[in-house]
Amino acid sequence: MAVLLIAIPLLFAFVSILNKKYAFYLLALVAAFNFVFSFFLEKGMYSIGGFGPFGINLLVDQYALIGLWLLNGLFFLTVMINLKASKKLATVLIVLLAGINGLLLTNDLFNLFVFLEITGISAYLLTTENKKPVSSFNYLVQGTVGSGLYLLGLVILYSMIGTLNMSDVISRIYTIGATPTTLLLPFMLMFIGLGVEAKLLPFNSWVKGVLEKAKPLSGTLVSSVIAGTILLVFGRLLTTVMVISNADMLITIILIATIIAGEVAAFKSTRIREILLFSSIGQAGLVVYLFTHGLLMQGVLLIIANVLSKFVLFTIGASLAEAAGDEVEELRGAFKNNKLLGIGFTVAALSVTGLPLFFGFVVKLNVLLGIFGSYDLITPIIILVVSLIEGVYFIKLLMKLWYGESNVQIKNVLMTVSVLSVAVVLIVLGVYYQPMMDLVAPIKDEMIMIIQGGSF
Amino acid sequence: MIQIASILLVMLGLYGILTNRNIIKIIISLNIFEVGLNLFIVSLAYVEGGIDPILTSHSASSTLSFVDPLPHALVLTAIVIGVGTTALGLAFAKKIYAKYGTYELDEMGVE
Amino acid sequence: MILGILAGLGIALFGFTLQSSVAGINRKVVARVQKRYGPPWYQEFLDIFKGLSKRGVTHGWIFDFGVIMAVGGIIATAMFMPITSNIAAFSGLDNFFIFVYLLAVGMLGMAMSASGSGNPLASIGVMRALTQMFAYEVPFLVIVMTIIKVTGTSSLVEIMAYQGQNGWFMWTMPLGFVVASISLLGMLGKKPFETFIAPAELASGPMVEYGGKHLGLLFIMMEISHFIEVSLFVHLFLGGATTIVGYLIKYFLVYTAANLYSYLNGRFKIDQVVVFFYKWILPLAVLQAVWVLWR
Amino acid sequence: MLNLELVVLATLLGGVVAYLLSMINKRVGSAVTILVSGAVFSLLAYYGFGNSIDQTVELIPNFVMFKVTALGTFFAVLVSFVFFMVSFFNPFFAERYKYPNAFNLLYLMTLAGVVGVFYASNFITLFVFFELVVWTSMFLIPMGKGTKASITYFVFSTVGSFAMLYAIIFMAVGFGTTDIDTVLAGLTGTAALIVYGLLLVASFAKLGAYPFMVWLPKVLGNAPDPVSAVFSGGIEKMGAFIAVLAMIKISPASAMFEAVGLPVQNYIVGVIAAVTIIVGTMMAIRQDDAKKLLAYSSAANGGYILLAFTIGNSVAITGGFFHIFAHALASTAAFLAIGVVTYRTKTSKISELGGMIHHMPITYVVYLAAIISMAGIPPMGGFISKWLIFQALIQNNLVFLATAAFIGSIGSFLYVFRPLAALFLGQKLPKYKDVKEAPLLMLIPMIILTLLSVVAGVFPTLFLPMINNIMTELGFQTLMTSGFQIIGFNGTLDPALVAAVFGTGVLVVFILFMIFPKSRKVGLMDTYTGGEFIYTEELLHYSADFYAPLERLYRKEPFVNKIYDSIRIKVEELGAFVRYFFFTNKPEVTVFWIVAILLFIVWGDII
Repeated sequence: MAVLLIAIPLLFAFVSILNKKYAFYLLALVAAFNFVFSFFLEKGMYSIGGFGPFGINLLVDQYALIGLWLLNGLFFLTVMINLKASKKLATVLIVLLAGINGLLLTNDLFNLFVFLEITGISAYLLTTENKKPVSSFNYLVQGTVGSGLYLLGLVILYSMIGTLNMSDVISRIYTIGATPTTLLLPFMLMFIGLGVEAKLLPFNSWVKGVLEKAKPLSGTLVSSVIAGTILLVFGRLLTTVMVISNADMLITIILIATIIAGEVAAFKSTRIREILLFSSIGQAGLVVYLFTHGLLMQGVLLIIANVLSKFVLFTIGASLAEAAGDEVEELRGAFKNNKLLGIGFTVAALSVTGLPLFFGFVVKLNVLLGIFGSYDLITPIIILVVSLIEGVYFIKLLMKLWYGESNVQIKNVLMTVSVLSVAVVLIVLGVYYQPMMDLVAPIKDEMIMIIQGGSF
Repeated sequence: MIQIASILLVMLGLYGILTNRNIIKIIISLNIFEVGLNLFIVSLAYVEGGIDPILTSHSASSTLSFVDPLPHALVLTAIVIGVGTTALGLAFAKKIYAKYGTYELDEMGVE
Repeated sequence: MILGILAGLGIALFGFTLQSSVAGINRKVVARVQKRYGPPWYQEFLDIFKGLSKRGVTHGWIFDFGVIMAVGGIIATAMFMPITSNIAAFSGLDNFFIFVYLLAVGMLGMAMSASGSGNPLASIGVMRALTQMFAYEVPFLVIVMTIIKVTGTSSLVEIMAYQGQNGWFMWTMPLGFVVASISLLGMLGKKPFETFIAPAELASGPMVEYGGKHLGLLFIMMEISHFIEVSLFVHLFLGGATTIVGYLIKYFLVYTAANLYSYLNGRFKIDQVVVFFYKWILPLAVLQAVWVLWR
Repeated sequence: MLNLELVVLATLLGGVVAYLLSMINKRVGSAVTILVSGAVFSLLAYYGFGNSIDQTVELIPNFVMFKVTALGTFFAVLVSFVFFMVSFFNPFFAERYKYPNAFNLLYLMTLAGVVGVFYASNFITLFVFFELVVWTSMFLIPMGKGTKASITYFVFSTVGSFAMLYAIIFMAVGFGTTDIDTVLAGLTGTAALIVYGLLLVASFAKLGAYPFMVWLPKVLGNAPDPVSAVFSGGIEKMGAFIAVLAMIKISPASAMFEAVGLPVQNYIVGVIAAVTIIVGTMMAIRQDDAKKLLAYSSAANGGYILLAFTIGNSVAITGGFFHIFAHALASTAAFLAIGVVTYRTKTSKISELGGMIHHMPITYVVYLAAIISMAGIPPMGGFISKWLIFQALIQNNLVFLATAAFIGSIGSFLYVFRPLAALFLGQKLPKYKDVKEAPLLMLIPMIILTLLSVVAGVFPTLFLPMINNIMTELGFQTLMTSGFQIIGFNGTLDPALVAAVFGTGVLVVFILFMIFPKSRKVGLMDTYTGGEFIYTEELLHYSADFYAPLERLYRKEPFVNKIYDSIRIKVEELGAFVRYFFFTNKPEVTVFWIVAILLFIVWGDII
C-alpha cells in the first residue's frame, strides 16, 4: 500500500517524459493523489518484494504520517500556486515528490541514501529555475559529497553490525556490544552527510547561493518542503539509529553554532530572501538540537511550525522580491496594496518569532519546557537570546513591509487563499493546540516500540 | 589494504574539491571521491576464501564462507547515482560555460 | 473646622504683619550698616497698600488666576503654621510635608501667572526660580527627614517639644543646621541666591510685568512665604518657642542674620547654584543624615 | 455573574467587529472601540467590586485559567478605565492612521490581553496575555510617527518577557505546576532569588526602570497620541503588577543578609528604582518634545512605584497602589491634553508651540490638574501617594533612597512646568491663530479624569477600600484612617482639610482681588522689553532650551543607550563575520569543514 506513494510518482515521472504536454496535469494529479492517499494509509510495516525483515521495508507510523500529510499537502499547494514555473519543471517535481515520500517512509538506511540522492538531484534541478548555474553546481557538489559521506557512514555501520534495517540497528548494536567510540566514526559521517542537506552550520555554504535569489517555487520547496523532509529524516535517524554516540560535545557545539550563526546572519541581512534563508538555518539547527537531546516531540512540533510558516514567508517573500526587488528598503510599504498577503506574512512571521495566539508560541513553550526538563539551564538562555534577535529582524521586516510607499501589487488568488489558509491553521493551532499535541504525543513511544521489536 | 587505498582515494577526491577552482576538475574530483567510496564498499564484501553467494545444492550446507552480496548490490546503485550526478554536474558545467565562457570559478565574478 | 479656618486666617494675617514689620526694620538695619538713613519700619506696608490701590494692567485670565492661586496657596500654607507650641490652627495636622507641597501650589500659581504674561524675562525668571528650588530643596528635605525620623513625628509642634527635652537641633545636628541655613538663604531668595530676581539682569524676573493690585498681592504672598520659611527654620532648628516673645526674638534674629549675611555676597549664576548645592550641601546633608540615622 | 472568559472573548470579537465596520466607515469602527472598552470597564467595575465575577473557563483551551483577585480587579478596572477614556480619542485620530481598521482591532485586542494578564491564575496564562499585549500594542505604535520605535519596544519588552518566561519554566519544571499562588508561595532559597530577579527584570522592562528606560521616550514620543496615553496610563502598569507578584507574593522574600533593615535584594531593587527616578527626572527636564517629557516622567513615576514595593510595609504598599492609581489618572490626562494639542497643531515640540491656553483653555486646565497630581502637590491624588511613600522611606531610615525620591519630587516641578510655560502659556503665536479647543467628545474623558484626580486627592479614603481589599488579600494591615484622615507613621494627613483650607485661601484672595480696582486688559505683546521694539511674537516667546543652564550640566542621553547601540553593532558584526566565513557559496568551505571535523574525530579515535 504505502509503496504506492513512491511508485506512482515514479511511474508518472516516466509517463510525463513521454507526454511533455500533459506533464503538468500528471504532476497535479500525482500531487493530489499523494496528498489524499496519505490520509488513507494505515500504520504498519510494509515490506517490499516479500523479503520480510531482510529486504527494504517501509514504515508507516505516526511520525511518517504527520510528515506525509504535512509535506504532501504543502507540496501540492506550492505547485498549484506557482503554476507557470511548475509547468516547466513538472517531471522534476514528480521525481521530487517520489523522493520526499520515500525519505519519509523508508526504514532502510541504504534506501534512504537512494531517496536522498533522488531528492537531491531533483532539488539541484529545481534550482536551475533561478538561472544561477554556479550556485546550482555548488549545491550539487556539496550535496553529493554529503550523501557520499552518508553512504560511507552507513557502509561502515553495516560492516560492523550487519544490518541496514533502521529498526534493527539498535538491537544489533547491543548484540555485538559495539561501544560509542567505535560507532563514532560511522555516526559522525552520517550526521555530517545529512547535515549538509539539513543546512547545519559549517556544511551549509550552498544555502546562500541557492536561496538568496530563489524563485517562489524552488525557494519554497527547498526552504520549506525539502528542509522539513530532511529534518524529519534526521529526527528518525537520531532517535532510532544514532542514539549511542560520545560526540555530544562536538555535535552540540555545531548545533548551537548553527542556531546562533543563522540568526545573527539574518540580523545583519538586508535582503528579504536572505533573511528568510538564514532564519531557516537557525531553526534547522534548533530542530536537530532537540533531536539529539531526545526531544522528538518538540522537534516535530518545531518542524511543523517551521514548515508551515516558512511556506508562507517564502512564497510571499520570493514573490515580492521577484516583483519589486530583493532589498527590504525597496519593498517598503509593499503590503499596502496586498493587505491579505501582508496579513498572512505577518501571522507567519509572528508565529516564527513565537508570540502567543500563534502556533509558534505553543512550540516554543514546549521546546523550552523540554530542554528545561533535562535540567539544562544554559541552552534555554541561548535559545531565548537568539529568538530575541530573530524577533527583532522579523519585526523590522514587518514594519518596513507595512509602512512606506510602494505600488507593488501581486495578483494571485490561489496564493492568497492558500497562504491565508495556512495562516489560519497557524492561528487555530496556536489556540486549540490540543489535537496537534495528541497527534504528536505517541510518536516517540511508537518509535521506541518498533526498535524494541514490537509491531502495531 | 584495498580499504586503505580506497579511503586514500576518497581523501584525494575531497582534497581535489577543496583545492580546485575549475569546474571540470571539481567534477573529476567528485568522481574520484565516488570511486573511492564504491571501492570501499566492495572491499567490505570480500571474505577471505569466500565463494559466490549463490545458493546451490553443494554449498547449501555452509553459510560462513559466502561473500557478502549486499555491498555489491549497493555499489551498483551507488554507481548509477554517481553517474547521474556526474551527468548533471556536466550539464551545469555546460550551462556555466555558456553563460560565462569559462570553467574557472574565479573568473566568473560575483553572481 | 470653621473655627480652625478662622484661626488659620488669623495666623496668616499675623504672619503677614510680622514679616512685613521685620522686613521693614531690616531695611532700616541694613541702611544703618551701609551708613544710610533708611526708610521707616512700616515702609513695606506702604508699598503694598500703594500697589493694591493703583489701577494696573492684566494680560488675560491666567495672569489674574495665577496670582489668586499663588496668594491663596500661600495663605493656605500659612494657616497650618504653628506660631508657638500652643498657638496653632490645626493641631496635630501641622505636617511638614504640607508646608513643602502646599507652598509649591503658591509658587506654581505665581510661575503660571508670570509665564502667562508673555514676557520672556518672566519666563526666564521662573525657570531660574525653579532651578534654584531644585537645588536648595533637596538638602533641606534630607535634613528634615532626619529630624522627622529622630523625633518620630512630622508635626512641627511635636518637633518643638522634642527639642525642648533633648536640645535644639542646631546643636545636635550642626551639619544639618549649616545646610538648612544655606537652604534658607535660597528659599528667601537672598544673595548669593537671588539669581531669579536679578533686578539688573532680568528686570526682577517673574515680577517684571506686575503692577497695581497684582503686585500688591504678590508682595503679600512674598511676605507670607518668608514668614513660613523663617518660621519653619525656627521651629525645626531653634527649638521653636513656647511663648510668643521667644518666637518673635528668634524670628527676628534669624531673618536679620540671613538678611545681613546676604549683603556680604555677590550673586551666583544659576548653574553655579545647582553645582554648589549638589557638590557641597547635599553631601553634607546626607552625611548628617547617615551619621544620625545609621549610627 | 460576569463570566471573565466571555469578557475577553467578547472584547476580541468586538475588535473584529470594529475591524469590519471600519472598512465601511472609519469613525463607526472607532466608535465600537469606545463602546466595547466602556462595556468592559463598567462590567468589570460593577461585578468586580461586587465580587461576582465568574472565573470558569470553558471555551478557551484549558491552559488559560482565570482567578479573580482583588489585586487583579484593581488593575483590570483601572487599566480598562484608561482604555475607555482614551478610546474617546480614537474617532478623531482614525483619519490619520495608515491602517485605521487594524488600529481598532489591535486596540481592543490589547485591552483583552491586559484584562487577561490581570486575571491570570497560572503563569502560562499570564505569559500568553502578556505577550499578546506586547505584539498587539507593538503594531499600534507605528501608526504614529515612525516604525523604529516599535522595534525598540519589542526588544525591551521581549527581554522582559523572556526573563519572565525563563522564570516561569524554571518554576514549572520545579513544581510541576504554574499556578501563581502555589508556585510563588512555595519558592525558597536560591530558587526564590532567581525567580525574584527574573520577574523583576520583566517588571523593569515594562515600567521602563533604569537600564530599560530607553524604550519609553522613543515609543511614547512616536506613537499616536491615544496610544501614548494608553501606554503610560495602562500598559506600563502591567510592570507594576509583575512587581507585586515578585516583591510581595514571593514570601518571605528570603534575605541572605540585610541592608538598612531591608532584605538586600529589595535594597538593590530600591537602588535601581532610585536611579530610575533620578535619571527619569533629569531626562524629562531636558526634553523638548512634550510627549517624550511625559514619557520620562512615567519612567520616574514607575520608580516611585517600585520604591514603594521595595519597602514592603503596609503604608508603603498602600502608597504604591495609590500611586499606580493616581499616576494612571494623571498621566493619561496629561497625555490626552498633549494629544489635543497635537491633534490641532500637528506637533508636540514645545519649542514650536506657544500660547495654547488662549485657544484651548479647558485642555489647559486639564493639563494643569494632571501635572499638579504628577508633581505630588495637593489637592491631587499624587500628593497622597507621595506622602505615604515618603512616610515609609523616612520610617525605614532609607537616606539615599529618600534623597533620590526628593530629587525626583522636586525635579518633577521643573519638568511639568516646561510644557505649561512654553507650550500653553507665553506668547500667542500667530501661526496657530486658527487653532480651536478640542471637540466635545475629546473633552469628556479629560474632564472625567481631572475630576477623578481631584476627588482622589481630596477624599482619598473613598478609593482606599479598593486598595484595602488588596492589602487584606496580600496579608497586610490596611492603612489606618479616621474619617477623611489618613494616619501615617509620623503624622496625620487630612486631605479634605488641606483642600478646604486651600479653597479658603483662594476664596479670600479672590474677594480681595475683586475689591481692589479693576485692571486694564492689554495684549500679550504689550510688555516690558527694556526699550526694544519687538513686533514678532516668536521673538518674545521663551520656549526653546527652557532649562538651558541646568541642561548644560549633564549629558543628553542616559549612558546605557550607548551600550545598547554597541550591543546591536556587535551582533551585526558577528553576523557579517559569519556570512563572510561560512555563507560563501563556495563548496570548498563545506568540504574544508567536513575534513576538519573528520580529522578531529579520527584524531580523537586514534588517541
